[in-house]
Amino acid sequence: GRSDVLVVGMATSDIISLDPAKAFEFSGVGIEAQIYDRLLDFPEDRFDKPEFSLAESFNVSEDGKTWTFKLREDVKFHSGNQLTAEDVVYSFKRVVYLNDQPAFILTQFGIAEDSIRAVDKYTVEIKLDNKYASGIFFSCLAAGVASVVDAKVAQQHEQKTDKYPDGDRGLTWLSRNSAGSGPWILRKWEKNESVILDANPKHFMHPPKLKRVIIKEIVEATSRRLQVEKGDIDIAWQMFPDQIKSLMKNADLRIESSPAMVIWYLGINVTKGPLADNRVRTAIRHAIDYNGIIDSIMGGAASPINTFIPEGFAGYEDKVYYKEDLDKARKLMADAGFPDGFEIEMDHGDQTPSPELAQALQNSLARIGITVKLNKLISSQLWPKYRAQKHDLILARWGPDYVDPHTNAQPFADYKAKVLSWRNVYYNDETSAMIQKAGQEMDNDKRIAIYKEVNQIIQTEGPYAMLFQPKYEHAVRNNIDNFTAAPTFDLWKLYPITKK
Amino acid sequence: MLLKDTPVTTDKLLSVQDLRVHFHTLRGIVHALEGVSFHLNRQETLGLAGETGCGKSVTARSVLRLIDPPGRIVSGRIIFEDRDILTLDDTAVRAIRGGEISMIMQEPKMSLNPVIRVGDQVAEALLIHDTSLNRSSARTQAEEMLTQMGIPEAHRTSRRYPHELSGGMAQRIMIAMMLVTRPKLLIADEPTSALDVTIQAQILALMDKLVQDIRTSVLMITHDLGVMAETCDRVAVMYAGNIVEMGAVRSVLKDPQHPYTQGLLKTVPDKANPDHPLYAIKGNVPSLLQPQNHCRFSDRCEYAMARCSREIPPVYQMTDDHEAACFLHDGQSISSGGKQVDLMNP
Amino acid sequence: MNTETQIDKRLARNQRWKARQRYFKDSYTLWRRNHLMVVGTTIIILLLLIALSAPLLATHNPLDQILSDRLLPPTWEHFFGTDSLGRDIFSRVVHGARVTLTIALLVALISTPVGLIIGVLAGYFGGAVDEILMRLSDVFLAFPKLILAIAFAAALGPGVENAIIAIAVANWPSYARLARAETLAVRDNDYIQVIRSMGASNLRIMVGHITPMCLSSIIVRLSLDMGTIILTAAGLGFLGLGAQPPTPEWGLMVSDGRLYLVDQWWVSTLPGFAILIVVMGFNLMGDGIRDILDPHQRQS
Amino acid sequence: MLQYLIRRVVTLAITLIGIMVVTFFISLVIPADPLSSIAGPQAPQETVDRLRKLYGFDQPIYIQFGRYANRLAHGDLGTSFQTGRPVLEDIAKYFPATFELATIALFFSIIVGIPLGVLSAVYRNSPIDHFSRVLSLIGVSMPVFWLGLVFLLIFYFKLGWFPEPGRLDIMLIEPERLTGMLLVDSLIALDWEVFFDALKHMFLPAFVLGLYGLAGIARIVRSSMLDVLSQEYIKTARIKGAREFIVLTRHALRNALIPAVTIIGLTYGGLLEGSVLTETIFSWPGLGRYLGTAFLTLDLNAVVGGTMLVALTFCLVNLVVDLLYAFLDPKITLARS
Amino acid sequence: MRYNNHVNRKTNQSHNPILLTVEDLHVYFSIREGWLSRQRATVKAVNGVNLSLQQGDVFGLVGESGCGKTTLGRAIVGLSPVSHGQILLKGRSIVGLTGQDAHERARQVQLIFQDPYSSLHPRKTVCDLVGVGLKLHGLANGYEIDEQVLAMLKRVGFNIDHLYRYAHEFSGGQRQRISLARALILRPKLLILDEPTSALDVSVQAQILNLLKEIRQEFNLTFLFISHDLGVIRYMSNRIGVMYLGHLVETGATSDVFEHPQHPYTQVLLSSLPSIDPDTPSNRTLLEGDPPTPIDPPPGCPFAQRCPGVKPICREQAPELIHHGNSPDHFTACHFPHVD
Ligand SMILES: Nc1ncnc2c1ncn2[C@@H]1O[C@H](COP(=O)(O)OP(=O)(O)OP(=O)(O)O)[C@@H](O)[C@H]1O
Ligand SMILES: Nc1ncnc2c1ncn2[C@@H]1O[C@H](COP(=O)(O)OP(=O)(O)OP(=O)(O)O)[C@@H](O)[C@H]1O
Ligand SMILES: [Mg+2]
Ligand SMILES: [Mg+2]
Repeated sequence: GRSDVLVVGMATSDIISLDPAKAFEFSGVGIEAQIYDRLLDFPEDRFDKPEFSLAESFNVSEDGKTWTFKLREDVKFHSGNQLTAEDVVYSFKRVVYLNDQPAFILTQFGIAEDSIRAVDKYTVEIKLDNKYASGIFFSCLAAGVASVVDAKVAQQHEQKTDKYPDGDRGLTWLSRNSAGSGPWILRKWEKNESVILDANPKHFMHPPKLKRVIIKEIVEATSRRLQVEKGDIDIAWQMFPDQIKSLMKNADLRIESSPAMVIWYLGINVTKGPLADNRVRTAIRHAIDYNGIIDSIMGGAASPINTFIPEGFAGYEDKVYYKEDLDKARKLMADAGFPDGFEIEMDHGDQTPSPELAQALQNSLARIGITVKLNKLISSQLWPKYRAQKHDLILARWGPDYVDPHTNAQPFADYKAKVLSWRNVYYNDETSAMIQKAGQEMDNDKRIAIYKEVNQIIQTEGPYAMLFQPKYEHAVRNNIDNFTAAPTFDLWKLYPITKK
Repeated sequence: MLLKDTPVTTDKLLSVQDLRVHFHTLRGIVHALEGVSFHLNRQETLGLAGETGCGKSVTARSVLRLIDPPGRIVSGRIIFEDRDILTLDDTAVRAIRGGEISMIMQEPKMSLNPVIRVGDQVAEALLIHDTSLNRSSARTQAEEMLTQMGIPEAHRTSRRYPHELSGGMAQRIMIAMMLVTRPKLLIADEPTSALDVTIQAQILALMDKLVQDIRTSVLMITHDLGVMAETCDRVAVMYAGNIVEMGAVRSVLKDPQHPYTQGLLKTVPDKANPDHPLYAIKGNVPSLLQPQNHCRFSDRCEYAMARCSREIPPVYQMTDDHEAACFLHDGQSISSGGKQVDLMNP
Repeated sequence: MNTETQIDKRLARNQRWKARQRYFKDSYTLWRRNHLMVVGTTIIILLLLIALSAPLLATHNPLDQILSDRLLPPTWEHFFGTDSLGRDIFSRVVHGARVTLTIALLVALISTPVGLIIGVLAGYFGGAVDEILMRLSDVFLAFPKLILAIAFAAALGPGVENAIIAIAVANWPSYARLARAETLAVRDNDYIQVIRSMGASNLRIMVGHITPMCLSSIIVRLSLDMGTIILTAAGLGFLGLGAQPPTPEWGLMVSDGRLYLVDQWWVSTLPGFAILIVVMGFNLMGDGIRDILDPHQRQS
Repeated sequence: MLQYLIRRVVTLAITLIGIMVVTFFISLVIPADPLSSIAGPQAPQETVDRLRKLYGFDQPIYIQFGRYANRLAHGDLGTSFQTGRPVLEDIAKYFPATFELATIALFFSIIVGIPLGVLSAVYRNSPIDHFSRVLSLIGVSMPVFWLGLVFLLIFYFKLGWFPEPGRLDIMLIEPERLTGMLLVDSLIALDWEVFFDALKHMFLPAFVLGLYGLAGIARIVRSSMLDVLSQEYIKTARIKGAREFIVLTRHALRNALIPAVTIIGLTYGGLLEGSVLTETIFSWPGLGRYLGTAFLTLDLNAVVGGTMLVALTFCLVNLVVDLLYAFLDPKITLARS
Repeated sequence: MRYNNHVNRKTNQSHNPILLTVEDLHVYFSIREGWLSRQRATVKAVNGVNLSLQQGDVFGLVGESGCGKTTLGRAIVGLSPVSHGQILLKGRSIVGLTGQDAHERARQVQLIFQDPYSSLHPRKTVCDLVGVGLKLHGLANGYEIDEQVLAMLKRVGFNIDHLYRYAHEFSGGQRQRISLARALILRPKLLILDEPTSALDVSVQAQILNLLKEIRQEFNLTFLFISHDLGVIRYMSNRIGVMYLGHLVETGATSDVFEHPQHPYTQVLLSSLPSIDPDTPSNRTLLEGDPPTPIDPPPGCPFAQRCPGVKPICREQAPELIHHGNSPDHFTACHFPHVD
């Protein structure tokens, strides 16, 4: 019956694979996270620090390079197999071997195939190439890619493919099937249709309250909205701000929201003409109508942000560096020698709300004489251009790869990581060195302090104008209880949910 | 064994009185028929002659009440036996169509439905009018009819489609289809104009035989005066929406009383002397856009008088069976029967 | 030369003019009799007028964003309400007429000559030429049009100009088909044979005598296609490959507004109606042109 | 017949090769990088380079093309980036849904379009004619995504006459997959509940999609009907005394359908194409959406495979149309067409 | 005596020079046949025709529909493909000409089509239609064309009012006169008239025939006059040829053929003609069946299948067109000609 089935309407077309070693899209990781367990995991409502899950204790060597984890002994896979250290070893080696997109989350610590071994049936030892901040390392062990796969089942489905002539470690099969131990069992995934998860009542920690969850693919937000109001789905995932206003009038529903761990920013290529001058960059930062944009385009479902560490992460600061201040902006422009402004291009994506945001930014900058020409690009055009450092201005957003401030601090401030700082050609050796240092700082408080220091530099002279951090807002029918909105899909826990 | 030799009874089968048909076209109202009157006796063949556009086909279609928009029968009566076709309801008219009055058209191939086997088309005519008939016996009857039409291998031919047949063969099918219900009146609208002379001869002979067999009357429309001479008992000559002369075939062809008929006969090159120019009626057919208020032939007529372009000439009775609508006969008035004027050699 | 036949040029011009007048008068009568055609033409003429006088008609600057005035319903201040960026929809629809018209006309200007040339060549020469050209057009025809347009738009980069080229690329084969069919029908007609027997070259026959016969059916087809062209342009705009924001392109406006369909119906419905009406106008006009150009109609 | 079919198949093969070449080279000139899109905006450059190698994009173009052609020649359409599965499998999965939808939609356009066209022709220039022409025009003139949403709003949300978007109620269990077409599969399994539910779900999308074809069909039927009604053989039928209904159906319609059949074939191609947007609105897991996303992510293998399939279907439908044409029109010998 | 020899003899003795000679002309079309098949069949539309026209002749060509009259005429102006044989204009071959030669031929030979409705381009004014020859051959330009066209139009009975009208504004007879003007404007030597009046009414036909006669005198033309109307042929021509299924079966002076038809087909043809005199007794010979198609015709005499007096040899051997009887110029292709 419907009473023990939860139906969630969501746009899940980005799922490519449900294999932990491959999945790296929002929805893919989100679903995979429900099916598998990891050594460490975040609780359902706090995301600053992971807790034990499969592991029940750990040890770290003097030099901080060798980590030993003791596993629980009462965990069984969905197949009935006992979960042992061999499975953990197999799973980590698998990630390294397959070396697909999320692999870097583990390999960034120098984990190679021979750096992990089973000490005994329930003890795993991992050797890192360096000393790393434990906070970063633990967050990564709680990431989807570190999920533990049933080695026996995976080996049964080993096959040779073009890309992996030596065997794919079950990758092909696991893309659409599961071999996990998590609270949910994958029953069926039909791309563009639905994902069906059945409860695993024998889960060692979180046996679900419901029998089944159906995640139904509904691309159009309007269609999701109609269905949740009609009661054909229980949760309409991610409603747009303009929809929220009228959904709130519906007594059968409530809105659950959570800040998303996403930061919208304007990337500024510091080699492009006037943009090289930090006064111009600062003028831009002062010219933007932050509140107007948040109120109108985001419908209030966002908050201004002046740090690269989003709310919810350790190190987030509620500090305001920039406010809309046209006088200041104009003065800075004049100081920089552009009293009459200049012309510049802005690239942006084609999905809502990018075009609207871009237009609003265009409007904002026009007020200080900067004429912006907009280029709406599909993602396969936008990102290569960004990577090639060919943009002037780019409207983009950043989401964390794992749940630790480092995952943001490094791309924004360390050009050597060849991500955002590098793309905007902001080569600051000082911030780069500080980030490297933070990466190895075992003391969490000291580490966070470094990030804050770096942030100050980045905010004042860096190649970005931070725009806002959006909120996820979901429409939930009132007969659904124990729903806790999470900043990402994979942090969202399905097991506590109940239905009346 | 030609039609004109059959005994003429005076029992009227069809009588058309003062028929007017107008077409509402882009350029105005085409006054296609302006008071056409004639009658047709039982077992008689009446020829309707005239040039293109004079209204022959419209007359024929009116008899079956088949004038489609933008055409309209404005006035007149069409008495068939004792019914006025123009006042009957649709069902009654449909019963007459094909059952009591049939019509053969000029282009045999165009007149057969290209996607239905010809045998079925013939059988359909039977089925429409005899609901007690079943399909297969209708087919058998249709095939018998085809055999009667001198069609070799009637069974095989009946399973063919129109495009697989020659023009002559298609016209035979048409005739079979129209005569298979043994109608009382057959209207033949230029049945042989599209055919070669040798085929025309075949078809005319065939029609002759069948018409004799089933004792039907024929309204034969043609612009070929030779065909007319050979097949008709009486003829009516039309010009621009009027019947200008009507009478027994011999009397009209030998002794035409209307200048138009005379001219028409003289333009036929058959026997003309190649060393002289052909006789040609001057001018062109008048536009039918104006309603008729005078003799429509007057501006082409060699004998035109002043009143010809003012008044519509009435029909003057020359003999019992010869009448003409021309003021030249004024004085030899309708009732008197009067003496004839020799217009051929004025 | 006989002096009697010496032509007074003024008289000749006069006669030509009269002939043309007769032609137009007939056309006018045919036009007037066809009520839907009258409606269609009126719509298109209105569209033209609106496009020409857009700056005069528009009550606001179509690009001005007033973020505080977002999603206002239709009022006397904003006839069609405002969109998600607080722009006046009425003014955008009025200005959008220009964009739409430009796209439609330019596509027509590019794809019809190409289709016409290829189709006439294929139909006239037949044989290998026909085979090659028609296989080529088969390849393009077998592609779903929207997808082909997407491919080309993606290849050329986004923008109205490139969208126009892309749509033209996707469209020419159907005109080539039509022109070929028409050429085949006309090629063996007596009036072409006469010209040929008089020694006219192939080029002259094709250009001077066959093309005019193809033209009318192509014009008809084109006006019927206008709708698809406008909708394809809208689809491209929707995918980010057509007109770029903030260009007030109708298709773009419809797709931008679809998020607000339930609560702020006007945002996408009113530009949608603009598309509907214009496409219908073109269609009705196309049907009518067919009748007017048909010489048979004139005879009756 | 055999020879004719062989000729058609050869033509088809040439067309398909043409499509392959065109698609491949379009994908080359597109200033976009599919891998960059797969890797996502966040991945560092190394990841992109690694993927490039993994997918063989680091090879020179002619080698890429050679490999690609070679694979295609062996019936291997390659693997899709977006699903990570062989394109052939994907197609086998999504195509039946689209095929089912497009076929029903076509069926709908025919069922409604033909009578509408006939009525228009018979009552030419009357209010009925105007009404049916305007009505069918609305179908082609409205953007599909808009119309789809409005219909959902009215018929699903407000009136509740039809079920939510999707192919089947989420609680129902699909019958065993044989053809991939739910209606057919449920019939085979004699699962009436699924059958009727699937039918209900089919209605709105098929209607929206069908409106698109309807106008074209109604228009061509109208004009060819007008043509046929002025033919002599229609007069013949009337002269025979046939009832008007018989005249219109048996005598006129059969002839009028001959040109209409071609348009119906072309319409089918349009329906397959129109499915891209309809499927998005109605959460229809079909090829249209697959192809749509494939293009946006430049999933080359999927694009080529899907496009070729659409082209193939289109060609096959045209072949059927030609055969039907020959069947309807006794005059046609296929050798000529 | 075979016809070819006759041609030579005639050249020697006649004072009128030979304008056109057709020697053993074959025109074949290859068509696809049958359901779904690729098999080709050959239509032997003209199957070995010899004839010659002297300057000033009006040569009448009669025969049933489909016997190849039009094809023959079109072959002369280069519109039908010649498979075999020769066509000589003033002794020079005009088969397969291209470029300048074809241009030259076009000035000498003109064709008038049967259907007045399809032979005029519907989108052009009379002036353009008639002036096209001048333009093509660069004989005039600008208003010169209009003037010359007007002169010619006046000759065929129009005036300046008609100069800029479109074809659809004219009746059938008027259209044929426009066609005539178009043909005449290049001052050709030979005019091929393909059933110029068969679509017209008798009264209009009379006007056109008279006009043709006048024109012939005035422009010193030679006519190849194609018709199936024996009355018209008789009135117009001084020599006639009777065609049957791609063959010329009888040819001779008009009076000879009409009064002493030798070929059984000619006899049937003449007897089938209905007379407008109700007193003329009709003694028809009715033929059996339809004319056979020219698709892969059987050997032997083409008329054998329908001939009332057919003999075995007729089905095997095709008769040659040879001289029979007394009249010097009378040739018949029949094994058993009727010679009195
Ligand atoms: N459907 C129509 N629309 C307009 N006018 C028509 C129509 N049918 C006939 N007419 C007009 O009616 C007149 C008579 O036409 P009808 O067909 O009766 O002539 P006809 O004597 O049969 O000529 P033909 O020998 O060419 O068959 C013509 O002038 C024609 O213009
Ligand atoms: N282009 C062509 N392709 C195939 N067959 C042709 C072609 N042109 C003519 N024919 C055939 O050649 C034969 C002779 O045709 P032609 O037109 O010369 O006859 P005709 O004597 O002029 O007949 P009609 O009196 O009907 O005009 C016919 O059987 C015709 O079908
Ligand atoms: Mg008639
Ligand atoms: Mg001919």
